[in-house]
Amino acid sequence: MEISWIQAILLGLCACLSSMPGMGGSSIGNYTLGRPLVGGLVCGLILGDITTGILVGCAMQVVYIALVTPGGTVSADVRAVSYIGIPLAMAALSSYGLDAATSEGTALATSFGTMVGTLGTVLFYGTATINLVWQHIGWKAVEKRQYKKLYLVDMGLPWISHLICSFIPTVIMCKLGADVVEMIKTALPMDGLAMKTLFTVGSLLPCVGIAILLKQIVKKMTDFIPFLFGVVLAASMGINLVSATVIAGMFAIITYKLKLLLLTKNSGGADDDDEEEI
Amino acid sequence: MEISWIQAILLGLCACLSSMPGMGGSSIGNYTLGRPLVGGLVCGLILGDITTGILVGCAMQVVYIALVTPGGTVSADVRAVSYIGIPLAMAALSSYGLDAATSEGTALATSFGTMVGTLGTVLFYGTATINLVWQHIGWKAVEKRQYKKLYLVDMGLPWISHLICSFIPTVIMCKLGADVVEMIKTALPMDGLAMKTLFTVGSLLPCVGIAILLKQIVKKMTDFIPFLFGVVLAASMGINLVSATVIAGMFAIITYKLKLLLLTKNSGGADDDDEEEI
Amino acid sequence: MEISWIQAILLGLCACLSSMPGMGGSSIGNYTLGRPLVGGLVCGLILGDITTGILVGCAMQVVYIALVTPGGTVSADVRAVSYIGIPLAMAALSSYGLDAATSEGTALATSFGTMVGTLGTVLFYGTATINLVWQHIGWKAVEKRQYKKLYLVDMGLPWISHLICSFIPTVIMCKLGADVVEMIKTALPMDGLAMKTLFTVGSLLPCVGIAILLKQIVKKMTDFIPFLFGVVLAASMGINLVSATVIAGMFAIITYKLKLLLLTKNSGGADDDDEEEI
Amino acid sequence: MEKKLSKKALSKSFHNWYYGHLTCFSQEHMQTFGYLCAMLPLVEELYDNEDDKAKAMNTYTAFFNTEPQLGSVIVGITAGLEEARASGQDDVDEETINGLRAGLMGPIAGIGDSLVVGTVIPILLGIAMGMSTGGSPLGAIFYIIVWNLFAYFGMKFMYFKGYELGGKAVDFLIGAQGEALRDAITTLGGIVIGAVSATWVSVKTSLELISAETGEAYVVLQDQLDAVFPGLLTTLFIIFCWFLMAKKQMSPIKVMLLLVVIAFVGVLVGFFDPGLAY
Amino acid sequence: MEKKLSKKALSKSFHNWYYGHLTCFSQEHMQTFGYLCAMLPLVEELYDNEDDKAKAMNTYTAFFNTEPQLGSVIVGITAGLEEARASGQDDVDEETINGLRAGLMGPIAGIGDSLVVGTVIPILLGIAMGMSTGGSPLGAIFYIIVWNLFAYFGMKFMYFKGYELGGKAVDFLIGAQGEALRDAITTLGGIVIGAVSATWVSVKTSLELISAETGEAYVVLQDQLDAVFPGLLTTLFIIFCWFLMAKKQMSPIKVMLLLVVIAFVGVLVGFFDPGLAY
Amino acid sequence: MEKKLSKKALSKSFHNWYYGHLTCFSQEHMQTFGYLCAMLPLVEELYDNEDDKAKAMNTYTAFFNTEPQLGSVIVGITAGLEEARASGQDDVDEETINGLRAGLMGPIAGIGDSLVVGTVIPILLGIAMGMSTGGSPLGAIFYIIVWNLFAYFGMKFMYFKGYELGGKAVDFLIGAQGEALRDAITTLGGIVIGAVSATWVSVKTSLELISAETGEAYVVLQDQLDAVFPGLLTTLFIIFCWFLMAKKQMSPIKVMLLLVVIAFVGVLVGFFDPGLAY
Ligand SMILES: OC[C@H]1O[C@H](O)[C@@H](O)[C@@H](O)[C@@H]1O
Ligand SMILES: OC[C@H]1O[C@H](O)[C@@H](O)[C@@H](O)[C@@H]1O
Ligand SMILES: OC[C@H]1O[C@H](O)[C@@H](O)[C@@H](O)[C@@H]1O
Repeated sequence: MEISWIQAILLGLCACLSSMPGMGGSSIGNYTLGRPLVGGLVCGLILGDITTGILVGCAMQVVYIALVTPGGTVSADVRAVSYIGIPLAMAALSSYGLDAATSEGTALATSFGTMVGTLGTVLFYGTATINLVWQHIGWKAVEKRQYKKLYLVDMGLPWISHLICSFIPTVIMCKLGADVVEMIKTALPMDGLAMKTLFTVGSLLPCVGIAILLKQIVKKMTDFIPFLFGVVLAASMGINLVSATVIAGMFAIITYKLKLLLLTKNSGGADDDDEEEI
Repeated sequence: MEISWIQAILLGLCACLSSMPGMGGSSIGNYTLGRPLVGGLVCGLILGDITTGILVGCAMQVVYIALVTPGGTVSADVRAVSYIGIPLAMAALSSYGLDAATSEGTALATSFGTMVGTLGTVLFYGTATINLVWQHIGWKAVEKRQYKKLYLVDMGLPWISHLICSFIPTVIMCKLGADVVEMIKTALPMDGLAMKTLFTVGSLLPCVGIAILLKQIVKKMTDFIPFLFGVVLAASMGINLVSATVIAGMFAIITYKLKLLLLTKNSGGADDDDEEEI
Repeated sequence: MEISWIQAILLGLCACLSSMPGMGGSSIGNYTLGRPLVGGLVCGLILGDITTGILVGCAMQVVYIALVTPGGTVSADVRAVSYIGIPLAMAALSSYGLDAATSEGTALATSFGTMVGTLGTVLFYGTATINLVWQHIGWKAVEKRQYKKLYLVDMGLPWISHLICSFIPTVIMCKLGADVVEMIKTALPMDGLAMKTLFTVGSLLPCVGIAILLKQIVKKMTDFIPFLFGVVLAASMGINLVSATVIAGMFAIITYKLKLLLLTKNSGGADDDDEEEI
Repeated sequence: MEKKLSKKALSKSFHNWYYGHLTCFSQEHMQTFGYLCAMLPLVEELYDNEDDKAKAMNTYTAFFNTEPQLGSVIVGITAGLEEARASGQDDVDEETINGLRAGLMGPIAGIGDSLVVGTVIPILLGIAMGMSTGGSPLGAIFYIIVWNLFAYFGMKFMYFKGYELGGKAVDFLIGAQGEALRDAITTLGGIVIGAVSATWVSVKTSLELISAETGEAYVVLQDQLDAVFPGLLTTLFIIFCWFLMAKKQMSPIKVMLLLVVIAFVGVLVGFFDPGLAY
Repeated sequence: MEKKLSKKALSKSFHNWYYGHLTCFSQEHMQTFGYLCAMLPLVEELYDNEDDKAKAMNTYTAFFNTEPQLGSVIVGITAGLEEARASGQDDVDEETINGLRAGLMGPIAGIGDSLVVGTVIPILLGIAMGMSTGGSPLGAIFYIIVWNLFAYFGMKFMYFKGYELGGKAVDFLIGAQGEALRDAITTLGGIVIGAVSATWVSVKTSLELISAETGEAYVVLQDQLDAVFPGLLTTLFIIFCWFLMAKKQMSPIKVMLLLVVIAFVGVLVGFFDPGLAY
Repeated sequence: MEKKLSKKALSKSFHNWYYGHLTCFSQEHMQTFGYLCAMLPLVEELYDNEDDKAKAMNTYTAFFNTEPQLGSVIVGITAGLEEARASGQDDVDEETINGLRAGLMGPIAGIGDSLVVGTVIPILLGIAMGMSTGGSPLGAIFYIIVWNLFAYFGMKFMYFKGYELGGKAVDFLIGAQGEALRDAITTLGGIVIGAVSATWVSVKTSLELISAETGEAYVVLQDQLDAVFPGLLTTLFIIFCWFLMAKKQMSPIKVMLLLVVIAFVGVLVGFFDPGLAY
């Protein structure tokens, strides 16, 4: 599969919009365009094969479904996952002759995505570092009370950072894509150690995302119990996420009341009303 | 199916006993004879086809399984459901040549029942209104200190209300039944819009009963969560009502303790004993 | 199946180690060697048929899986279950020509085990009573300040109690085993009343073990609800014990917080820290 | 001048209530006449003087309405209080008694309607319907027996418990514990009602998107909805009805008529289709 | 005159307890001799004077019994206190130590019996039995290893934790937190025991009502019971046993004999039938 | 001198935040420039004097970072406070405003990251992936629409709620109720994340012990592990990653590299095997 210049440019543009920090704003950019599922749709549209795009996007989405970036801790870069990883994976699939709907196809896609996504974090740090230059300009403007210039600093100049760290890398990788994939294909046979490892990594990496979230939630050992309870709900009882959320809601109410009681136990009165407000 | 005079009279009598307010007393009358499941058995006995009676009763019972009448808010009248609806449905089944055990049979029965049950609420208001006359007599008796007369007022005279609002309507409807059903049959073919609507209404109406109950329970938005939790228990986990009640018991204990703590948090002491009494 | 002297002696030794009170210490003895599952392995090793041993052991383990002996309340004696019951059951199986892996085999084993286990409680009381003699010697030693002698009293002399109450009964029963089993076989046909009763008893007896534990836990009627909840988890939802424990953990945390709040509600302050320590 | 009610008078009073609480119901006085009949035997026994009788009876002419089964406890309490008043206790007078009746009837109605009519009866009917599958009368008979035993002895217990405790019962019922109990029961009721609705109410859509090419359905809406949350449509309809009644103050009858309209339109556009034909 | 116990003496003390707590058990003195042996190495190291030794040893002649695994913590605490006493701390004397031993042994027995013997061991055995399905020794070996590691290191941890904290441990164990912890563990234990019983105990009836005409069973009682509440019969039998022991003060042995009678009668009337034959 | 912000200025401020909070992100100043741009329209409207403007803008040069969606509420609150300051309220000054911003940004980041990014987005994506099975774009479109409506209107609501309440919102957010809410959300988040991981992450071993004789697997490790706790391996890997990051302070990138090593070794020893071949 060959990716044309115009296609590569479109992908590069999406990369600029969807990264963290990105020019799309976090709601439309990072949390919409950046999600691999949406990325799959967009890549599918650009590359002219929506079905494969979505299938690959779904496969990668599983890996990054709980991707949080607390305080700029980025374990995988979605611009790279969605707009370098997905196109390359699509190229790889067509080159290996695999169907995206098969489990082999899914595994291949996942591995490509995670490889690219992890390496892509360097793009994130690059972008954030270049932004320091514009911020420097911003501080000057504040000093000189030229506040209108802040808009340029916040919303204009960062495009330059993205030209360097999102656009160009994406365009190059996508153009070289077919060759890269071809290289990989000859060097790494499907049943070889390297590929098996790559596939296994694909299934292990999501654990990191979940663990980052857990780090925020688990302060003491007993905090693991709600997490394990969630595992039981889904794995042992086989119920879906919305139902699990309802059950979680039962316990959230209890936790709320318990904590409120603990905090207000020496202050009388106002609590009956309090309860209403939740 | 023809309903004889004697059969119609027996059905009329049951209607008097089982309505709300009814001459059977609420335990034996409304909550036993009035329930469509029991009504199905009784109608089956009277009309000589217990199996069909029970099947029809079951179908209607599903609709009214959570029928509460808080403060005399009556959304469906059980005398009409059980002693007009069931006989007519049985007649309709035999006329349409449907088996009560099939899903078509069930749906037909349900629709008949709900139609009649909803219209029947007028009988409830009628009864309660006529009772005002006897109550007027009662107040006179109280004034004159003729207290013995109160028995007549409370337990005797209301039979007249029921003669008018339960007995006669039931007898007439049951006698006319076959004709009514025949009429419906020719006017409304099974796959016509009217019948489809009737059947759909049958499946929607139970929502009203549940919603009336919810109205009592839900005071603030979070009160929906126990309800949704119950839905999850039955729909996602597939457990039955007794098991669901046990689980509900776990949460009831917690709620009890939480509320008690909230209410007594500024009063020391006596609570350890309190706990025992539940 | 014939049990040789050397085999009987080894079984007798195990009985000494594994009883409550036993010479193995409670961790290694009673709670390891004494558990029928381990007993099955050991008897299998000694009698040369590990598979059958384990199968029989498993069957009996089910009966005594929740065997607690609070304050020396012994409802079944594990030395008898594991080192008389299992060998006899193995003999019986080979004599009846039953396979231990079939449900008939399991039931036979269970019945043998429970019969022997219940009768075996007399061995427990025997042992404990003989120990009084050594304890008498012990008190003398304490008086005379010959403290070293305490080791002899605590860890040496009780071997004599076990010679009498564990070793000899086990050896005799195991040697006579084949005859006893043969006797039973002719006297009690498989489909006779006696055998059916025996088998039924086998399935009923575990209830006693659970009930003993419940006695410790249930102080007021509402304490039954957690127990019933556990039944629902396993029976209605079909989840396994580890998952059930996780769910139980959710409720344990809530109970902990509730109780702590109840106990400290009139004492301010320190509780935020408290919470950490759990 | 200590007075004590005879067993006979109490029993007559209870049975008058058991049978007659709703027989002469009207929207105006509701259960007032039932209450008068229940108190009559007691008043006649306690007072010889006609004026005293009149004074006593006059107390119970005040409006009364509650859930009748659980409400027995109120009648029992007033029996105890009337006895105390007749014995000359100063602090029990008409105001006390009527304040108490007014204070209790609301909460008891709330608990009773959701606990007895909304929880116990649906569970019993649920079990019974299971037994009556296929048209067997077993379930109906089971319900008749179990419910009536429960109602009769439950009410009797409540009545005599109320009588024994007298004023003390009130402290419990409107004190912290009573309030906590009501909360607990509301939680339990909410969960069970959710389970009841997911078990017995079933709103389903028949909407499918059919592929023009293959003629096969590529979207079966009902399946999609169930994947999101099993029982979604049913739950939404219930909440919709709740919304209309609780937030828009619509009457149940109006809601039902609206459902008829919805059913009609739903059938027209193909959202609903009971799927029947001759 | 600060004294410090050597690692060696503590280790010997711990191992004496680890092995010898129940070896010389009698109904009269229970674990007293085990305790004496555990304290001996400490006393010998702490005191040179024979009178001091005697005084110290005398302290531990008081009756002692608890759950041995968890009870290690008590032995550890007294080790710490004995050290403090030998170092001349005034507030630690015979009364303190024995008060504490008496105060702790009950609660620790309660927790230990339900947590260790009633919860941990059944769960481990449950997993192990799963591994031993089909007669594999794997499960038994798993249990031997895991349980003994857990018991040995758990007890060691408890002992040395107790030693370190000394008196402070007591505050925790009988303070509010300890009580809350006991409550939490009781809840956890209750749930797990329920799950254990539903998983491993299975009382089933074979009663069927056979139709005279078709010769087919139209009521299979076991199925009916399971529809009401899965595991109903088992649960009822357990509660029945609990009732006999807890409410009727029957001994476990008597209960078992009663079960034999019930089994016999049950088999006779066809309620129970293990369904076996040659 | 009461001042009131115009709808237009507020709307511009909100949209500046909505879009620009992360566009010029750097690790040093994070969202500071976004915040400045959000405040600019307000400051320009409130103050005519250039010095006042400068003083106001200066306030917002302080470091700021939070979860952007939920964080809208903070921007809204400062809008309200700035208005108050401009209206001459004495108690609102630079310190108050920045104290508040500093106090809120941490908690709101914690809640937001786990609630919005860790819970809402995974659930929406989960549903969407279900809809996109087979490569249909439906799910992606669903996600785009639902998420963006939720984000846009949610942020708008938060912003204006914050503006309305102003200082009062702070009391709520850091008061007892806010803390209780955070606890409740953490519990909810923990459970849902557990469910997310069990649903979407799947670490599996391919290790099997093959019998030398029959050539058949007699131990399939994955099955054994699932029997112990469904999802055990996945859960262990997650906890392992958590441990490395939370307890060993490893960076996510290092953890991922370690996982690559583990995958490599795991594949070598046959623990992992994606099972692929051409
Ligand atoms: O943790 C708060 C916040 O920090 C940074 O601004 C980014 O990483 C956001 O994605 C994150 O929500
Ligand atoms: O709500 C309390 C009570 O009110 C009326 O008396 C009737 O509708 C009863 O069915 C109901 O229980
Ligand atoms: O109940 C505490 C304790 O008492 C005795 O020592 C024995 O029965 C032990 O098994 C038990 O743990």
